[in-house]
Amino acid sequence: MSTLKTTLTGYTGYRGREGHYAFLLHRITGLGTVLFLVIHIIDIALVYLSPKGFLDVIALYQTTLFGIGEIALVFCVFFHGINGLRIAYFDMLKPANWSIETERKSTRITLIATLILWLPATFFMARNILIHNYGLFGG
Amino acid sequence: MTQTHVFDVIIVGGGGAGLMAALNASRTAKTAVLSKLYPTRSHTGAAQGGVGAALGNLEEDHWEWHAFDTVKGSDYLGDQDAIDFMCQEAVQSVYDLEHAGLPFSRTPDGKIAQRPFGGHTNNVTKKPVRRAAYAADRTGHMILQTLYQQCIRNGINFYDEFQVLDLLLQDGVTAGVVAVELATGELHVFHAKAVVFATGGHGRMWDITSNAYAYTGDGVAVTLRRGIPAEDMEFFQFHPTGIYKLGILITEAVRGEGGVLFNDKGERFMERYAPSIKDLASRDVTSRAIYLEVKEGRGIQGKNYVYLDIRPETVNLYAEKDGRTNPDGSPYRVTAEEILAKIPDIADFCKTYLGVDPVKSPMPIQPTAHYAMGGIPTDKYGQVVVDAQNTILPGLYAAGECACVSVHGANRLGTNSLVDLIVFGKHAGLKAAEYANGADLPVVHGDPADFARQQIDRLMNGSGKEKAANLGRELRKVMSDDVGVFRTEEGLASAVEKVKELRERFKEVKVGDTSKIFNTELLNTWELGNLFDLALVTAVTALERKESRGAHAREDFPKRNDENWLKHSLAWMDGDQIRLDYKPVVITKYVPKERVY
Amino acid sequence: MTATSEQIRRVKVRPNYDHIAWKWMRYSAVLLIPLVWFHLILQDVIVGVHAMDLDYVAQRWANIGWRVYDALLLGFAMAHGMNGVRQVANDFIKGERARTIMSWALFIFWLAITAIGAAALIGGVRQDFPLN
Amino acid sequence: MEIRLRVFRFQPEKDQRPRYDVYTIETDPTERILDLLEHVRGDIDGSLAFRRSCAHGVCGSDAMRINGHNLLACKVLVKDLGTSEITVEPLLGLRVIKDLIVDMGPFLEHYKSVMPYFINDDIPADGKEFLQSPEQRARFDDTTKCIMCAACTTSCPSFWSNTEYVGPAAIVNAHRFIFDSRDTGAEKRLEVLNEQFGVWRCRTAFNCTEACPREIKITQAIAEVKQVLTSGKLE
Repeated sequence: MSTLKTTLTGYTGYRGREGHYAFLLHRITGLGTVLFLVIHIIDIALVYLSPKGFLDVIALYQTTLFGIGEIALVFCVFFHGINGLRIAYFDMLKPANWSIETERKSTRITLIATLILWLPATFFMARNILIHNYGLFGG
Repeated sequence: MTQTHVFDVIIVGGGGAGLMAALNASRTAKTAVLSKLYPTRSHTGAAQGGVGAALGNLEEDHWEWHAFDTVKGSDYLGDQDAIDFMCQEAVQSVYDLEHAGLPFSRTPDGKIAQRPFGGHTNNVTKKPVRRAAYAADRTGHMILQTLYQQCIRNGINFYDEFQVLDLLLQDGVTAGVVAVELATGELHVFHAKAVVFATGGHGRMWDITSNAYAYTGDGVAVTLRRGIPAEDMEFFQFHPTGIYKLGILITEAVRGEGGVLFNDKGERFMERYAPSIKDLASRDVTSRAIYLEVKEGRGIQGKNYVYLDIRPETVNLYAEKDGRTNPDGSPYRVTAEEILAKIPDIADFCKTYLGVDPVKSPMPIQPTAHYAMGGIPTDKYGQVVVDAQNTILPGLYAAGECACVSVHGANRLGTNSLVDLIVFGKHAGLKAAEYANGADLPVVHGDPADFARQQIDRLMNGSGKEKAANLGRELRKVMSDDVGVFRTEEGLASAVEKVKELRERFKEVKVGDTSKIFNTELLNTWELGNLFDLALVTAVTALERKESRGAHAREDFPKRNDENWLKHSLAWMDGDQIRLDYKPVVITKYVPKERVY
Repeated sequence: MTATSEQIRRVKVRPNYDHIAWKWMRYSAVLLIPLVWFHLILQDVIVGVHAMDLDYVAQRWANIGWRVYDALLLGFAMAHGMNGVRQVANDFIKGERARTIMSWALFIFWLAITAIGAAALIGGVRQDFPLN
Repeated sequence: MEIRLRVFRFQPEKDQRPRYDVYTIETDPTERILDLLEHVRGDIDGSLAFRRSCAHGVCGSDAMRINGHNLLACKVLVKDLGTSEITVEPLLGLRVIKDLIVDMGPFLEHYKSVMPYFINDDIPADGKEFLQSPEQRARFDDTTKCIMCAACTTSCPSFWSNTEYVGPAAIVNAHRFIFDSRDTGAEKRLEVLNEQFGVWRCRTAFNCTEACPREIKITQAIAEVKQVLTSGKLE
């Protein structure tokens, strides 16, 4: 499929500016979130369908690998949300403010805001992993 | 395989004149447009300043004033019947364009805005008049886009990226054209009752030029090879303000808005050359003034350029000195924002190519090859005439820069190129359709594509001893050195010899690319051949004309000579030989007198 | 044809599914952002996955407020997400037929997952399971 | 300065797949990329095919990918790129016919689909111009600048993955008429742009606006069309 090749060449090879990478990140974080969402609905449903299965899944979630995945998930949700607000604000409410400068600036602000929310969250989640999985901090 | 098509009217060229002709011809005749570029890429799109028409939207104006200015601008070589026709028709043509959607800039009361332009005056007060209807500094772009849009609306047949190589004539009657489709390299024969050439100019034979790469005089060269003369080829306009070294045009509108020319000493030197109209003198006068300043060592830092200054402080200072006023009588003053709003594209060119912000520093400029006054001889309906008696060649039409009506005479006024193409494009299209509807399709004897094929074969099978790119460079050098703003007997004579020699060497060129699909090397080489032919005609006619008139300035004959030279030249090409003849200028009510600005 | 007065011109265009979907993504996002963020901060950061067990879920769902909260999450997040997937897939799938099949497949998938989630929300933690 | 010019080459009559040719060229930092290509074609390899005409950014012939993003070869100087390694490739998303020449057909079809022409046959009774205030004229000034070079459309991720998307250039040209107070065809154009391959495919990646050599605020123009479709009001 040549358009698939074109698309991937464009996604990865085109030297866009902030907006290009914001678009890609929005897509990736969105798909990541929805993938987790589907799994999450099923795992929670296990409390009704198969409580034993639920406990197995929780045990799996408590491993370090899934812990890192969880940290990534939190990033996805924060970025996707803030970037979505950014797009909706300009696209729906203030098209006239949408210049190259505001695009670049607003994308950077989005990333910074995401980090401001995500880094403290990461700290607590990483701390939880270290306490429970590695017995650190007197765990 | 040669494909064959049949139409009533074929338009060669998709620029302003071609599309205008197509729109008008297609109303009653089966019409197709052949263009070597996508039509929106034609050079009409580069025209900046405006289209002259005596609408009188901002102050009193009359088409008769426009006509007189044009006659005077032409140094009395323009045919006055055609000029009257053009200036009268211009008004309706501008309204037609507006009705077709052209987004003109507007006056506060919603009418089409107009600005002053070089050589356009109030005939009573002799002051510049606001006559150029404009759309920011991209009037040509808007005209081209608007016409193309309307062509789409009307479902006109386009053959994009088809290069016309030959004109078919059968027993002295137009029978069609032969073209090569660039995407396949195949030849196509287009049988038609009427053909309109609208192929533009040939400014690519000079080094410093405002012209597009595509401007290689294809239409004039094709018709010359078919025995049709070229008229007034010695007259080629050098625009005074091209970006230094690149030649990219800086519109006259910059001076219309108050821009001033300065030499190295900081003098406003145009005061010496055109005391009353100063920086807005016509183009030939201004170009020569710059040339002379440079020659006398007053170019910036002794180099071959001067400054064009549109900084608001400069504009306001000289507007005050000149006592320039707004239409309401208040003193004329500008701000940097107002300037940038009126010339956004120019500001962009300066920043891109010179790293100069025109409202903060002056722009380095030099004269640049700009516009062919000469071309395929026609009457005011675009009908091609083939001798001094104005005998019409049935079915053949020309309009726009490739045609010589002649309304521009020895020097074209700013804005009149766009006026020319909307008026004569329209009438050529109408006349062509009218003719086609009353004519039979001529039967062509023999292989119609034969001559076109020969031309290609010659380029593909040369000895390869010469490289086309080198010959092109040599041509541009000799034309710039000896057939430029100022000319001498000696220089022109040597230019004629040199061009002849280059044409001989051109026969040794071989196109390296053997492919058929988009063989752009073949195309460029063929185009270069056209430039050689037209360069020879230009040099020979310039050598013969022993006077100075308009754009043709001879150092050895500095005066205009109406007694011997108030006549159009006609040149036929027969191999290396150029045969000349002359025909009288049509003079109606404006008696030639000395031209003072 | 004087058009100098500043009247507002109105236009009427037939509604279009992609337009509705476009609006849906934005309106639902406004609701989703507080819902999801709070949910995420509470469950993943404050409570943490290590404190998660059947008891916790049972306690939480004992409060009807939390059940409504989670029902909103389920409804809006899944619909928002599935439409997002549809838009991405639309970018890559050629042909009207293939797109129709894809849309229906996603719709059925959405119904199935939402139904599973809804079943759990209504049924709650199964009490017949020995907790210890 | 000496630069290494890597050029995408594809000669359909000879090549099965594309290749890159490298030319080492001694040049001035103020030369245009177009000048380099002209030099290659004129003096090194005549078979290199690319389009060009005006050479100063108003005709739109020579849009191409230069060092990974869409530019007009005549509007970018060597020094602007800030490197001596220059890679030139054809526009992405349109079929490559030969070397740097792509098939503009689909692009023009999209352009034509939005009725990119003035519609109002109700000519003023006095035969003169339709009146339009400077403010009304300014409303659509930005989108009149389009030169149809395709730099925007071929930089758009939505267009790469599905060329049925009408694309930024077509929307820009529709915008130019939708917001023209003299025009009467807005609804018909909005009808087209409201379809599944219309404006809703715009994901605001901004590549179009960044790529436009005429500095048209394309994403803004698209958003304005979306706004009209949502509110039903043309200001």
